[in-house]
Amino acid sequence: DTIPVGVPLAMTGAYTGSGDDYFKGIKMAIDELNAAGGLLGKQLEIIRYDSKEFAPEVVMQGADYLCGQKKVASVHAGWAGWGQDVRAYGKYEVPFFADDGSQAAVDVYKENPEQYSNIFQLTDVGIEQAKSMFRVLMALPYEYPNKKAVIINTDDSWGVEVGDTLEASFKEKGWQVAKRETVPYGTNEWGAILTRIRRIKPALIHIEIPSAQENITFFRQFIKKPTPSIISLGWGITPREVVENLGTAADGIVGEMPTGLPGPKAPNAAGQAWIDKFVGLYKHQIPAGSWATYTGVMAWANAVKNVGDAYNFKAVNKYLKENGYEGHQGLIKWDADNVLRAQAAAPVVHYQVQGGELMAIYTDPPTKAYQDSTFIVPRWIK
Amino acid sequence: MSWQRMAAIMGVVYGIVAILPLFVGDIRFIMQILIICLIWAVVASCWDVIMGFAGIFSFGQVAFFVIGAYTSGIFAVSWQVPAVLAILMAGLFTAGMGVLVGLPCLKLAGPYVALVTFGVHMTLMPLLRGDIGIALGSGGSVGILTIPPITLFGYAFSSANIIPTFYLTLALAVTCSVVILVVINSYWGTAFLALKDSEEFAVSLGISAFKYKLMVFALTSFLTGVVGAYYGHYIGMLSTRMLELDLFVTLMVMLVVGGIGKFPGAILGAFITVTVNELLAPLGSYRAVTMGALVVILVLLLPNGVMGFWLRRSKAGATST
Amino acid sequence: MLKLNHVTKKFGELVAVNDLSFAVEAGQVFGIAGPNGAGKSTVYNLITGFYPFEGEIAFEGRNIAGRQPHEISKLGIARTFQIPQTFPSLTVEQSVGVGNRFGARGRFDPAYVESILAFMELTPVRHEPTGQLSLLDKKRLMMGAALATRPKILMLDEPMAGSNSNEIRSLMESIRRINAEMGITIIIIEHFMKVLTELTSTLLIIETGTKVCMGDPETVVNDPEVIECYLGESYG
Amino acid sequence: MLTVTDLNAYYGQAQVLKQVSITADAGQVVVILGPNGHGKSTLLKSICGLVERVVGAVIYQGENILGQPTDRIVNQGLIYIAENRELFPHMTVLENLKLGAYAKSARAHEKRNLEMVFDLFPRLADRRNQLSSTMSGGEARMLAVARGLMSNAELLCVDEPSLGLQPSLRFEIFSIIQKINKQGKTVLLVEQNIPQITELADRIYVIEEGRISFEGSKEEALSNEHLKEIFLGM
Amino acid sequence: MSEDTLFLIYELIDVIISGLTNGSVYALMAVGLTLVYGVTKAFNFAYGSFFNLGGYLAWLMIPVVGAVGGYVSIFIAVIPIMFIVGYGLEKSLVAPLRKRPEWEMKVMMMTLGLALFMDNLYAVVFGGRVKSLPPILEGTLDVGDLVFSYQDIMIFFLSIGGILLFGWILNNTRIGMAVQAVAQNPEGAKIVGIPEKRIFAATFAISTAMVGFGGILLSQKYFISPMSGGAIMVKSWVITAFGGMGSIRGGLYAAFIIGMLEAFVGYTLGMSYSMIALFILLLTTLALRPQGLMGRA
Ligand SMILES: Nc1ncnc2c1ncn2[C@@H]1O[C@H](COP(=O)(O)OP(=O)(O)OP(=O)(O)O)[C@@H](O)[C@H]1O
Ligand SMILES: Nc1ncnc2c1ncn2[C@@H]1O[C@H](COP(=O)(O)OP(=O)(O)OP(=O)(O)O)[C@@H](O)[C@H]1O
Ligand SMILES: [Mg+2]
Ligand SMILES: [Mg+2]
Repeated sequence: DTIPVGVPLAMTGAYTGSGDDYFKGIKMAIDELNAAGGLLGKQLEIIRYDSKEFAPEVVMQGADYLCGQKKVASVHAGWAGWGQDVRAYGKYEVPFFADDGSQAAVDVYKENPEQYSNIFQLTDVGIEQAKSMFRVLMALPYEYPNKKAVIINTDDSWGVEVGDTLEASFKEKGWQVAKRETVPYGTNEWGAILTRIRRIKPALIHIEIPSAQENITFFRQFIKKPTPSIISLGWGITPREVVENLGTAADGIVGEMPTGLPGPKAPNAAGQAWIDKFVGLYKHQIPAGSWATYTGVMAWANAVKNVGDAYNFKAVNKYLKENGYEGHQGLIKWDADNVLRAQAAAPVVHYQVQGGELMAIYTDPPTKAYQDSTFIVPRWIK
Repeated sequence: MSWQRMAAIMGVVYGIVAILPLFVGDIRFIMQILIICLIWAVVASCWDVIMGFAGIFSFGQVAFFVIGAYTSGIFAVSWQVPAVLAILMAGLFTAGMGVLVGLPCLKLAGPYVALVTFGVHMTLMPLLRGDIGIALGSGGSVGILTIPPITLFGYAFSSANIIPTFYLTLALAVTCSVVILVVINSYWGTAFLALKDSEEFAVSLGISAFKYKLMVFALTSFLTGVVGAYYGHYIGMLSTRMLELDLFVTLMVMLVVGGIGKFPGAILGAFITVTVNELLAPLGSYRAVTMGALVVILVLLLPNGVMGFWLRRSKAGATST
Repeated sequence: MLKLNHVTKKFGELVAVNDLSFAVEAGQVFGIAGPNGAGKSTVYNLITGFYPFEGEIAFEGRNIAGRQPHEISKLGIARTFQIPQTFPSLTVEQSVGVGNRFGARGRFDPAYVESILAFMELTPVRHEPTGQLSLLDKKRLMMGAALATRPKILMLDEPMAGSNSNEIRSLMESIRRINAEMGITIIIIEHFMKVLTELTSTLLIIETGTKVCMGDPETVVNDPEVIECYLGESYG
Repeated sequence: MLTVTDLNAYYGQAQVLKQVSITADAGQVVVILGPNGHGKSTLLKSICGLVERVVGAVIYQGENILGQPTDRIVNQGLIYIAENRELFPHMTVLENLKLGAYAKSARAHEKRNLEMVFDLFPRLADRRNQLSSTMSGGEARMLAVARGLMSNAELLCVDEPSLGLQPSLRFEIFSIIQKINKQGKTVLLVEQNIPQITELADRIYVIEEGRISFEGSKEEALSNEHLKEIFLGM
Repeated sequence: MSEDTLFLIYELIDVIISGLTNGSVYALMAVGLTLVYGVTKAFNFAYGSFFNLGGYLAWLMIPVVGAVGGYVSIFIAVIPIMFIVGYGLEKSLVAPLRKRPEWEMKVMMMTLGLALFMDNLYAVVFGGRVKSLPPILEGTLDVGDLVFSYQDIMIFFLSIGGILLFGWILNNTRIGMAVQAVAQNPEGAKIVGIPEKRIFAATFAISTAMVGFGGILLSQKYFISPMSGGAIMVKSWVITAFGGMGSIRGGLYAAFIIGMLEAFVGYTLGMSYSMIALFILLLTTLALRPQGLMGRA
């Protein structure tokens, strides 16, 4: 007799990599819970569903399979459909945790908060993450030689959302966005854009492509004849590939991870223990999403414990919304839109690659330099 | 294959599907799969008609499906056109697009037809995601998330009342299949086959290559467009993710399984492929690996799909008795 | 009935048909012969609209230049091909049906198709797919399908090639009957002089796309120029 | 040189040749006659390894070559000149001819043979750079025959070489075969439209409905009225 | 000359360089496909997956043979492996299909399954994340403000050289002619004594070996990810068909034309318009030349 927990993630196709990262966090949490005797005395059982490439009917089927058919007590996803998932899982009452990070998803929620009260977003939307990035970029202990920026983003909702926000923020601050480029996935030859960049000599280049390969090829080609620009890869820094493939060559690049646990040196002992355990299990530092999904599972388990019934969905959802969860970094709370906005206990963590590894240099909000780490001016800026 | 035979096979397949709700009606997940299956069955059949039957190497099927879906979605969302009307308009618009795509293909050899039609597929994604798409109401990269369900006489067919919706889908699929059945067994079908076999000979006997080739494009894209539009209203949301290779490959696998150019085969192929795919789901990341291996084995063992296998079996049976 | 006026066709450098003019009268059996590569088949392709060309081709007084092959078929011009063409996906009966359905003015007439099948001796193979018929049957099939369009004029391109004397005799008989009983004008390209002299009322010889001579067959085959360029000294 | 015994050939379920036996001695011309569609081409193709299902024996120079792949057979000096030509459509006349000399034994003689076939068919020399798919019916036939001659083979299986050729060339074919035969080559010939061909024939076979219905010398054939009327009438 | 015009000239040269880089990458990608698909008409859906196979094999070898100095041994090892894989594949999976009617279609379907199988197997075995190979050559050649990366220069010459050599072989050697003959008319090829089965398998094998070569070169520039096969296949296919089926040189031109187009469109209108521009170019080219750029009519 177990409690089934649904996990719809990409297991095949183009999103397999991120699916794996999300799963690592979920698996770790469930294993911990089970090892500690389970939930309400019952073991948890993971039921996976392959969300492939998030075509509408696949997202829908995932919901019907997990909630309708398998009667899961909760659903833990990562990228889940950027709004499509809200519609699909909103038909049920099962608590649903996603990492869409997308305003589109929140907009769907707002249509009918009552109906969608089971939808919990684990990270802030792109707009807010972009603002956080901007705050940190402006706060870096570094004198920008000019006020010119270049923004490159993908043509999907996330990329466009972040790009638009950043562009507005820069303009507001009196910067000039000298080039804004929206590129399709799979762009790996950057010659034409780099030509422009070399002419502009921007003080800052921000890339927002949630897929590692494009980020890596960009940097490799950029570095052949670099301009004195801060390179910010946004979310693109957090899949493990950038540091795995570039190693110390990537030193100097900055980027962010929403709802992160700053590392490799955690802010407190509990956090450090978690990081050590994660690294022990998976032999690498935390990738994007693992911590967020871990937290999601734990928050749900806590709510269930307090409600006393995993299947009293209304109560679980209500508890989550009202009480949040006391996690490793403190109390986290979902806002009116059921979004876990960036907050002190679930901050956006900003990294710089140093020594071939991601080192937290800032957390936000509040925007503050992280512990005793320092920002290092990249080597290509003389 | 005689048309009676085709009709009989179709009848049996749809008949079985029609009574399934008696057994699984309360399992929404399975009903949902059945509905999607019916939709793919029509799309795959259309693809089979143009590629297998008429021998026109069109790779634009998914593109037409998406065009139909978006057209209807945009009509319904941006201009509040009632769903049924929007679907019809989407069908007509897609048929028009089909003819437009067909025109440059008329004088091209197979590989180039494939190139042009797949070009449409590849161009559609940046078009829908870009400024042009947004201006038209495609919702850009977000997609359209609020497509109203089909409403007939005040009754809304959506996944909330899945059984009536299932029967509506079944009715649509049967209608489309009957249209295909009638067309390929009419003199149109003969014209398609004759043009495929020897265009020279066919035109010398009075068949207009221009007319009939465009007709194939118009017919298949009309039906595909209608079904695509229906899909949009049923699911309630659309995104350009349908244009990833996933759906394209899945549909092609359905054709392989059913047997190319063996008409009701595509319908069987759709049901078998989806069923097998679901049955393999417990394999997780090995599902697609297994599916791929199965396709390779299937092509080698049953080069004409299950339909071909069946026909050969029944033929052998007939001659031996 | 059919009139070519200064018709020229070039393939790049090569002039395949060179300023050719001739006329075919209704009811005739009109023969065309000439060396290999003289442009005979090309003339057929021009008449039936497969290639654009310079000059004028009139059928029943109307210029048909520029029309599509299927339109020309509807006007009542039918043809066969030198290299046998078939529809492997269709049976013999269906293939003949195609001619009647699409080429003939008026409704589809199964009885007529039936009579053509019988006439062309295709009834025994009517349900066979056409891809693997023997050469002779393929030729009969092409003729049958052409006849099924109810043509006014039937153009045959080497219908006898590859047949033995017996078979040739029977084909000749069929052609005679098509002409006499069905009242269809016939143009025939052949390399068998005996066939041409026995069947045709007028014989046209072309070489490198140009008319060499035209007239009644007996005279034409004894023309020294024709013997020189086409028949060969040993002919006789 | 060649002995075929009890050959049975099938296309799918259909048996096309039934217990066919023929022999051709070195230096002979053997002519095969028969109605359309009764298996003449199938016999030649079976000998050259071009038919999938064949049972029986084909002894060529003492070795059973049945079941060997065609390229091996060709390299042993046997060539098939196809009734339906089998040219390479997107290649020029010259390229087609050069490929005719693909077999090892033919390579050394490629130049000489090329001159020879251009000499025999001047039209091919004129059109050496034309794509073979645009050749007229008769021109393509010349090319097919010429390509076969490029092979320098010892035993030629020639399938209706005169098909579609103008009358003067039909006689030409006769003399080509005569010439080749004089060089000591063996010819297995299916041909019913060259009246003089019987003069060349050392043996004549008639295939009807897949079986040998007549076998004999040209004198015997000419004295058979039925045969004369049907097959040798032209 | 004002500084602005000078800059513009630099930029133009830069864009041209980037177009050439694109082009040589595409040429390298497509060359194997122009052989199997362009020449033999057997469409290989798994083409891109073989590309990645080359990359993964090299990736597996790197730790064994060591990085930079090891590339020679990698090429020496991987290319024959790929050749054997191609040969075996043809013999076991393609050859049985070639006996059947409409075999081209069936080969296409079979390779579709193969692609599905291979891509997902990579994902399972190697994980979803991208893998990289150390660059063969590092450093740049700086000419004033212009930068040429040695890596790109190498790819440029290797791809052009390879393709020209390859086209030459195909059109001027016995073997090359035999390959074309088999493709145009297998029955005719048999008749003249070409071992058509062996030639076919060899064609497939050579194509696969070349894919292995290209796969390594490109992986060390762009990385390997399990699912990228589809995109590579599509791109190569576009280039092959656009260049004209069966024309190796056409493929080369097509690669560079498309590469240039993307660079210029990317530079002027933005990267997201390159697909649309490519489609328009395709349509206009095919309207004027229905047989592709260099295809024979
Ligand atoms: N598409 C083409 N391109 C180039 N040349 C061509 C084309 N079609 C035909 N020709 C040439 O035009 C000439 C006339 O060809 P045509 O087929 O009309 O000859 P024909 O008189 O029918 O000869 P045959 O008796 O051999 O059938 C030939 O020399 C042929 O090579
Ligand atoms: N590839 C094939 N598949 C099936 N049947 C075939 C095939 N080729 C030939 N046949 C059939 O086999 C029989 C013998 O054909 P074949 O070509 O040997 O006859 P033939 O005596 O050479 O006739 P022709 O005078 O027409 O050349 C014919 O009935 C034909 O329809
Ligand atoms: Mg001709
Ligand atoms: Mg024959």
